[in-house]
Amino acid sequence: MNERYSRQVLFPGIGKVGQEKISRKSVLIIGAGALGSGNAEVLARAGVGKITIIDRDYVEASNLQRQQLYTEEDAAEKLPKAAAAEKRLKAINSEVKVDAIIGDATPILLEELAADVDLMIDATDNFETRMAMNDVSQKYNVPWIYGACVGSFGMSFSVIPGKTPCLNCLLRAIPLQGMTCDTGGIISPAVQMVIAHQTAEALKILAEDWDAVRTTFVSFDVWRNQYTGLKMSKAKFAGCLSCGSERTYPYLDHENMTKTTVLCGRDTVQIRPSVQGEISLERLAGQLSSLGYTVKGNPYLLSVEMSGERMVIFKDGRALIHGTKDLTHAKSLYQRILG
Amino acid sequence: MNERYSRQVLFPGIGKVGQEKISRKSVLIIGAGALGSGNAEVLARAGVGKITIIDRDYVEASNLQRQQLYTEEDAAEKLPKAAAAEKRLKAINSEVKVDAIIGDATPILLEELAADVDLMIDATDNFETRMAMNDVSQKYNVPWIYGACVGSFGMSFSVIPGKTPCLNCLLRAIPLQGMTCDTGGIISPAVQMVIAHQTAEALKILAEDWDAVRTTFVSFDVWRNQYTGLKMSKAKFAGCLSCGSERTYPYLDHENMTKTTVLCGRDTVQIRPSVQGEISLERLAGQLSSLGYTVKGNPYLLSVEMSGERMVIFKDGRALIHGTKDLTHAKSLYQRILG
Amino acid sequence: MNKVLFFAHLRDCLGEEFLMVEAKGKTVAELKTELNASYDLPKMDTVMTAINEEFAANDEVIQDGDVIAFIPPVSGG
Amino acid sequence: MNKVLFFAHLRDCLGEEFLMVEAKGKTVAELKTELNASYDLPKMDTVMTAINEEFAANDEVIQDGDVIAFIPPVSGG
Repeated sequence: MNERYSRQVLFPGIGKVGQEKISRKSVLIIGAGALGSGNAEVLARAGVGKITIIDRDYVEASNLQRQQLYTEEDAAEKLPKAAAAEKRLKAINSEVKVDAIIGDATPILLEELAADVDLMIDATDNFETRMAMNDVSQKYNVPWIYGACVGSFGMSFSVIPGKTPCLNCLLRAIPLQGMTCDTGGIISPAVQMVIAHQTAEALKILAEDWDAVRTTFVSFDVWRNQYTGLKMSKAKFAGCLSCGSERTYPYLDHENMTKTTVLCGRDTVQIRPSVQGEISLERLAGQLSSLGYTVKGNPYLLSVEMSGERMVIFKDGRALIHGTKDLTHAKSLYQRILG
Repeated sequence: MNERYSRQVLFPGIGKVGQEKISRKSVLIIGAGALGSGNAEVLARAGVGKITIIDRDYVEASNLQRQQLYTEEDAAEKLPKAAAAEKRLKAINSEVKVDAIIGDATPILLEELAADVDLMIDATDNFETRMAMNDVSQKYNVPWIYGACVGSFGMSFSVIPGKTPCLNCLLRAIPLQGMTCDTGGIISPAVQMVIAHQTAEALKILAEDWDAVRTTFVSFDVWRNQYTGLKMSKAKFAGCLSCGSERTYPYLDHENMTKTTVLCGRDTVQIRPSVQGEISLERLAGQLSSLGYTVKGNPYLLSVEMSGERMVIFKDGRALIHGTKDLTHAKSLYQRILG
Repeated sequence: MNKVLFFAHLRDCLGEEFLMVEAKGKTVAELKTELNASYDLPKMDTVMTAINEEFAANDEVIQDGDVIAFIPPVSGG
Repeated sequence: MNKVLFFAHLRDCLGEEFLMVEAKGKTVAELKTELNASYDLPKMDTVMTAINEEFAANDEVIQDGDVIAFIPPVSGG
């Protein structure tokens, strides 16, 4: 027995056999923000065989309040999160193979990566990526664990293809204006609580203790002292386009993705959301003002000054990001605010 | 607004006023193991004014699976946990004052420290220290947050002097043979879950949102998917010697503490527990064997080979630790096994 | 009568933890439309609904005494 | 009849998640003594007891139908 994992081997739910299994498994973590860094640290310490972590952003001062792998130095150097995460994970456990990908978790990339992993962990900040992950999970028969939080509120659900309902069964569409940490704030205990749930499920799945996997959709509020587990036995939707018999994997279809284009000669990126609908500019203006941003607007659009860039958001969710030609950066700014 | 804490200030439960309060508060964390390192990291990231962290042990390989501030290098160098924690906490947030104490959290030391802190966080591995912390809390009117875990099971309770029952109301005596992580194993998600609860309560108390403080005793099992909050309105015990009207603070009394003595000329430390009673040698032998220790015994005593030392445990809980003259080290070994 | 609970930012929008409404015989979708008309809530289409701690689809019919909960899926991570 | 739930290592000692016993009219202390006599459980003195999700002292009397839970305080950290 490797002394390093002795306390985990001693736990009857894992034991020697479970630890052996964990050490041969490969996990894909999508996002290296609060949930991603926390999940990665727990799984690296637990001795997972390989961790692939993907993120498109760099470490900023406002991340340090809750993103546990990063230091002030990482923020000062503006290190890409995936690179900073890799550095710390290797110092924590050199036995774990870490593959850090600095980039956007596009459906194409997710399809490539999913073919070789045993589990995907949701640590993204937007529903478009989650829905793509959900389709990839069904297509390649790989479980994934939904996790999200905002303010003091969080939720988690394990999606096991062929067993549980999937995220598209539950939502039927991408929520147009989800609350994000950039609009609703976030406290670290809510993050930790989601991480606890996601990593418990991850260890069960990696150790192949399938009977122990949680079947309820759990949600909680650590400030208001609430905790609920919803039974999901009736949630599976026969006509679901992601997991039903007539499945089309709609979120792997280019037509249904957010479109980003550099506007010719204007140092501006245009973003068209994947969803049809109308957003509440008034509500958004209120949130962004209370965040300290300078916001101007009229009934048709909102203009927000960000550090170095200006974002103009229209009622149908379309946006122009002035001051950049970087598509990934522009999409990241957009999704941080609109989810 | 300091950009660093912007996401936390945006959370309505804290806001600018709460953040200002948090930044002026002082927290004492007792223990720098799994719960201690996790609590310290969350509170340092949240921008608490001062963190005092006390621990008597050094970093070992078997800690790395769940103790989040430490690296392989810390274990290779056998750094004292308090020192290793201080190093990482400063890299995380240089604005926080960190006071690391390498040593035993004796009642005398706790009394000295408690006079200057706003909150104590329980991250110890034994009930003797918890009961001392509980008495100190009542004597100096400082809230403390109980937290503990073993296997996939964990619990937490906030003790607010003058408002809630105290730990002595609930237990009435020190449990003689509590399960420890060295005998029952531990998985990291259970640790994270306790940390989430302790730090949520800590932020409420530090931001002075007293109405939000949890009044239930929460316990959970992340593997068996259980979660319960016990109402505690009837738990206050009028005759409690720690918080009742005839209080004597029994656990600050030298008579009621574990006694450690070096046996003259024998390279052996003798330990006498604070509690009268009988332990189950048979159960203990089973646990220690499954841990991989070499255990011999007869109906009167158990002999356990540890790395470099041999511990002989008698039915009344007395023990001899052969191969050391270090009282603190010997007590640490003892409490890791007997709680 | 039915108790209707709101979670996360829905609660902040409403300013209350719960409402008492008469929803007997209505579908979940009908209740959502009514609430959208009476209160300043964000669009309820993708908000998850639970009846008595069990997931409920939009076409499920509410019985007298059922406890309804609206849980907005959040996107932060 | 009464359902008696066991948490943490008590459950492992017992091998069951719960027992059905007739405990009506007994005090918590009496039930603990009985269980100690019948099963290979560690000493129950410092095990916390809940009746219907509310903390109960050793002298509390159990009613018919009460759900009892035994929660051993754990010491790991």
